[in-house]
Amino acid sequence: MIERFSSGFHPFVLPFLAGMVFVLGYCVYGIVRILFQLTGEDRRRFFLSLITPRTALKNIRDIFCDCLLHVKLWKRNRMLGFMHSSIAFGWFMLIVLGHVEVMLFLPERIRLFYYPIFFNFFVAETDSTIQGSLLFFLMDFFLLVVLVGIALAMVKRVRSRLFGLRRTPRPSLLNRVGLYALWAIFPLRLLAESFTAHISGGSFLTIPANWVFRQFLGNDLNMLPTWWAYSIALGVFMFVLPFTRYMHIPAEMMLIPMRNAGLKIRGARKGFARVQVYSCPNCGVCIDACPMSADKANLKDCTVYLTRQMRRGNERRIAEISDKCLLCGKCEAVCQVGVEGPKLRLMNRAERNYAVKADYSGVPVTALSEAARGGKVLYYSGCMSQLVPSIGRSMESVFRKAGVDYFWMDREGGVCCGRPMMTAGRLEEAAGIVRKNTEVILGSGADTMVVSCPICYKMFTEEYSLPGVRVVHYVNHMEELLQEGRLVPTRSDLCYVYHDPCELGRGCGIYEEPRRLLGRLAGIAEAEKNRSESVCCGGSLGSLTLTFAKREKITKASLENLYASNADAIATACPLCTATFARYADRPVRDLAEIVDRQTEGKLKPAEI
Amino acid sequence: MKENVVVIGGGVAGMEAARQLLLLGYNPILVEQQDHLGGHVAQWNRLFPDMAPAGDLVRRLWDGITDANIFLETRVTSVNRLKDDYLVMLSNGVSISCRAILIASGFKLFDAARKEEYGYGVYDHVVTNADLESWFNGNESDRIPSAPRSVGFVHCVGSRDLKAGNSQCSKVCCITAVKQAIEMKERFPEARVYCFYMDLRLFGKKYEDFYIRAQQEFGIQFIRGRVSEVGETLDGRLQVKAEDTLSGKPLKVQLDLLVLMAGMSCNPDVAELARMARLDIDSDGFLRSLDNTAGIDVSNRPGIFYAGACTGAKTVPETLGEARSAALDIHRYLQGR
Amino acid sequence: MIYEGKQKIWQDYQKEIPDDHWYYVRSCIRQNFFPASERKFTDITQQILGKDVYETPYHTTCGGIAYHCDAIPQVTVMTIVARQFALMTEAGYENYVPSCVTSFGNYVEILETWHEFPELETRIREQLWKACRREFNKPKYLAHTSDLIYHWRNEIAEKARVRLIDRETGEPMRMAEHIGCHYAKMFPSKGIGGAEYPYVLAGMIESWGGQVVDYPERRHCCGYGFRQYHTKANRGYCVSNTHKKFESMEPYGIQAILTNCPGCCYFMDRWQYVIAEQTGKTYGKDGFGIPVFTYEELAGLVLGYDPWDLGLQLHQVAVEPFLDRIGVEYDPKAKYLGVNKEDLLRPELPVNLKCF
Amino acid sequence: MMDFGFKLSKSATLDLDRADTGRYERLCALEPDARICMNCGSCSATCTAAPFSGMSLRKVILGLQRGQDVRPMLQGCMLCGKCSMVCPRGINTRHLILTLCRIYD
Repeated sequence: MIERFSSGFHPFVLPFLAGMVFVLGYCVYGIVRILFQLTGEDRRRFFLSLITPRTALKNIRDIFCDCLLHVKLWKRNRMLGFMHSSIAFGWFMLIVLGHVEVMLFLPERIRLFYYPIFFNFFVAETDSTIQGSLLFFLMDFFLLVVLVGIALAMVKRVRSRLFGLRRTPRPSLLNRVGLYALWAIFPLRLLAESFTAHISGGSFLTIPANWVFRQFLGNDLNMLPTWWAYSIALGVFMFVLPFTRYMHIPAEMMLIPMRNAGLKIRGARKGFARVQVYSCPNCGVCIDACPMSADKANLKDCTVYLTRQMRRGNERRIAEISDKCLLCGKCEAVCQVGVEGPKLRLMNRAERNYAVKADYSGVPVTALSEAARGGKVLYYSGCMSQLVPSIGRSMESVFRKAGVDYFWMDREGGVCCGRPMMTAGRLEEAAGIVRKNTEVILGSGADTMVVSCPICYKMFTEEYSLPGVRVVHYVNHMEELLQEGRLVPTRSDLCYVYHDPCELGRGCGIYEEPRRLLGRLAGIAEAEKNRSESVCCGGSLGSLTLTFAKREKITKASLENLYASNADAIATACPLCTATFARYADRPVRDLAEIVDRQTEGKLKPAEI
Repeated sequence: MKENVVVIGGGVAGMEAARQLLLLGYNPILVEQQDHLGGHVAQWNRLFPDMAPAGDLVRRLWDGITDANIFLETRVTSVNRLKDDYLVMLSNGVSISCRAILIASGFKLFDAARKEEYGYGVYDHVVTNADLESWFNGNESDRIPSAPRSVGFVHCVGSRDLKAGNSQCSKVCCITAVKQAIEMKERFPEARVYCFYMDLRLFGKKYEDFYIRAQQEFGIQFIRGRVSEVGETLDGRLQVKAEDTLSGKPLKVQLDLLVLMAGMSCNPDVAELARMARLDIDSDGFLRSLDNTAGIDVSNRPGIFYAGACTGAKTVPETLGEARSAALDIHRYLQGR
Repeated sequence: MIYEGKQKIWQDYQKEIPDDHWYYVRSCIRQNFFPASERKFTDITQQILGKDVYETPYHTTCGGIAYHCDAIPQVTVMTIVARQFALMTEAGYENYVPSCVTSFGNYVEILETWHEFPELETRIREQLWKACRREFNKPKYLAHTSDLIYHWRNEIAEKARVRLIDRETGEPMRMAEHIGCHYAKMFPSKGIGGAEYPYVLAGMIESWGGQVVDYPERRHCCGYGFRQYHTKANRGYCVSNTHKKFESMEPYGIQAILTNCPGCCYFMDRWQYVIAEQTGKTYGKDGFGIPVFTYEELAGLVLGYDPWDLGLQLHQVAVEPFLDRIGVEYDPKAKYLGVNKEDLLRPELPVNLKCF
Repeated sequence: MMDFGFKLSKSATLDLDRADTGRYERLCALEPDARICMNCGSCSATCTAAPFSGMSLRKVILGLQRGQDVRPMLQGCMLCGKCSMVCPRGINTRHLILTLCRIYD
């Protein structure tokens, strides 16, 4: 093992070095800034989680699985997973092995952090030992792995469908520079190491390549320029990295521990939100997932564009994207990194100042709670159910058949649950509504509250504190009634396809209960995309700016997803979905309450009801 | 020898019917008391909802009846029934024997001066829909200010008004008001344009689109309330009072021009014609059809048919449709079927 | 404004007014508000014009004021009116002329009602017979006293000693006319000139040399409104209506207002004082109000009667500036002298509204 | 000033010439659909907040056209979105309300 340069330095490393210093400086600065933006409590919690063995181990595992192996991507699409993990893991191994080489052969050079990268330039004849040749073999092997990944990446640029992506975001100019630099790095490394292989040694890639090149080019003149080019490609990549999607590489390593520490987004532009924005790899999975993509006009309004615009600080577009979103949560469900697109939008909405503040002092809390006294079970149908009267009517029938002592608290209209106000970003106003409803409910003396609207249900379970009152989703309640034998099912010949409402499925994690319930009463089929990948009906109150007319395509696309099941009818568990689908559906749309009412009989005889 | 059919009235109904009768092989004799054909439509500028020039329609109808006998400035002086025939005497001395008569005597534009509270003929800047169309046609009018800042349209002037002797809806005024409001706004983009209506009766094809355009593109404001009175201010503007029934409050506004949407009232000459031919007059003064559903063009007398606004307010397409069906009914009648 | 347009309408609303032999009935409230006006009507018609205008002390209210205050039902009013007609019949007259516009409207309304519902007339005849054994004929002609003055306006003009012309400038006086609501708003065909552009008072002004000024709120109610005024809580509403009229009138430089209704004349006169004392605003020149005259008063002035003889000292708004302009001579010191030169004492003067 | 026991009452008449419609125009610039309201009242009839606050989007839009202060009504809105479901003209009523809440200053 001979060191070719006693100084251990050659000017070609400078571009790399500069890039490295720049990117490290940038990241350190970024981390410090973000840590300062966290609230004191969050910061404490974060540091604590770093030294708590359980979370620390989880951090390491998650970073290894998500950032290097891209396990989630493998699950989504094998090609996509292979491409990403081959580049990430291969590159990681090249760096690790580079360091191993240096430590093994020239431990005194380990402090020069360009040494592991350009090891083959600085040494000669290192493959003469078994250790050396094994390392050279591994280096060539992982380089090959990366090169395969890069080749796939090139294919993906032109044929993204092979990777399960219908649409990909258009990269910006800087992103292109970064991309081409990244593409260039590894072929250049292969060239550089190949040109040097007769001096430094090499393995199954570099030695034959060196031999081939020598036949053609005949001299060593090409050696130095390729090392320069390699270094420059690395330098360029690192210089542009903070301004490109490749920032997700360092950002995600910050995101994972923060998420594991249990941090929540508290402001649209600061702290954890910022980490999420930078963690977005611009892969574009969310474009296909977004239900709004059914209309070409909305293609640039999904999360990948939100993070892009938030990085650019384009306020007009940020507002536009934030307000248009249906908040269905699908982008978050499919996101490989875990960017909370809906939450980011919500917080952007919350930043706005409304000159007219709400005033709910006119809500006659006492009168409402007095009126609600009497029933042990309160039934809250929600505003939207009043536009789908079959739900309330069916619920009443079910209650009566099962002999439930109930009171329908908002039969004549009540106080909204506050969720629509919250999704508009008016958190204070929403809290005001929550206070009013809380007073009414607690004042009623009921011990159970059955909620049939998933929008309300999510709100009641997440934002309300109702001591002594059990908030039950009507699906669970009806299932209980069936289990207790208070309702006797009769099966229908109809086959229903169950549509997971966003707020119930992705919102509350309730996927199986409705299917179980429906399965006892009728045939059940699955939509093409279901459960966490269910397609929003388009009626969501989450969107502030989508007009009635602009929702049509979204609804129709969502219906197509349901029609794929060839079911006779559509079942869902949300008044908004029911009303929205009913507008365009070519087959019956029924709420679960209606189906339960149709397909059950009470144990009580009609006279006792 | 082709069989005679006397068509009384040379408006669009009479013209279209004559055209159809010619095509069916008859000899229509068109009798018009004015010196031109086309009636009210000939005075109009553009027709809703396609904004097609009214003149084009009249010219097209003209082209179809060049072979017909047309008597202008001629009145019917008597109609006598002789066995199966009618003997129709005209003011120019011509007498015609025919088995079928088509009455297409149309309507009379309500005399807006009779709604005294609106001050038509009293205040300088109160005009009617017909005046405005005439001005659109390029006729000068000193009643229409050169640069009005605000323009108002009053719907239902002499329509749906028992006291004005016209209890029926005139059908076309709402859409005409919307049309003219748009046209005024096109000419005077800076002007505020108000439409005072009782009900907006935009029943026809494309009418609602027109209404939405008026609101959306032209910002025309529709105020639900009938104008109760109009006064003139010191500077010659009009102070208009109405109730904003949707706010439940009285409302006033000063306008530079007020356009009264005079409705369709029955043609007074029709009474004489009805007497001569022993035709029934309806409670609204228009000619009474045999039935108002399936026989709107059929009279109580054999061989006498109706077309257009002589039986009530009609739109142009309705009138043309009736003229065609009346021609066909005459044809069937004359064929003995 | 197109004057010919108005003339056309005036031609449509003319009514036949017999030249002589009228049975005259007085108003309830005018006798208190402007007692000289009714007296001067008989003076002018009987003495100056030499007409047969007969009145009897046995006539009563027509019931209209109580009717419009929702105090008595219409059937009662009809019986009262039937008695009035009986008195006329007994006196041998068939032309009936009330001095009150509300009475006039009341009579018109009742005659029209009887015309539409003859059984009601029969019933009233029976009731009248039961009550006081009287029978009546319906008047052949019904007119308001202002109709008669209008009818004789040119004769008055011929005998005029003063014309409604500014003595200094030679310009016609700018005058507004205000017609009582009950004159023609209910039955436009019963009023001279109709309801929208009544000519009855405008004709007088024109004949006597003045200029009629139209203004946007000309048709608006004077603000009396019967039941509105009689409930004190609603008086703010009454005065607000008057205020609206004067605000609308303000830019037109109106020098006097001519009215034909007892309430209008009174309220348009008195409310000017209330408005002035509440808001500090006056509508005439130099802190004065705009004088409001009855047609008898104006006719009297034109014919050369002494203003104090016409009862003009009973007006709240000072009439002197108007008298000065048209050149009526008067003794300022005699303003508050009653019968036999008895000193009635000068009333307390308002703060904001300039008076003498 | 003298007290007569009664006062001039404020005119209830809407004077369109004096009405300040600037806010309405601003709303229309931001929400052009505000113009196509045809005062059908569906929104008010279905309004969750109406019984508690007198909220009526129909009256809000009309009130703005007449230059009235509509804030008291707006303050009651709970943004539940029922109005947007029932509007026959497809007006995005929720966003309209949010915009209105922002342009008041």
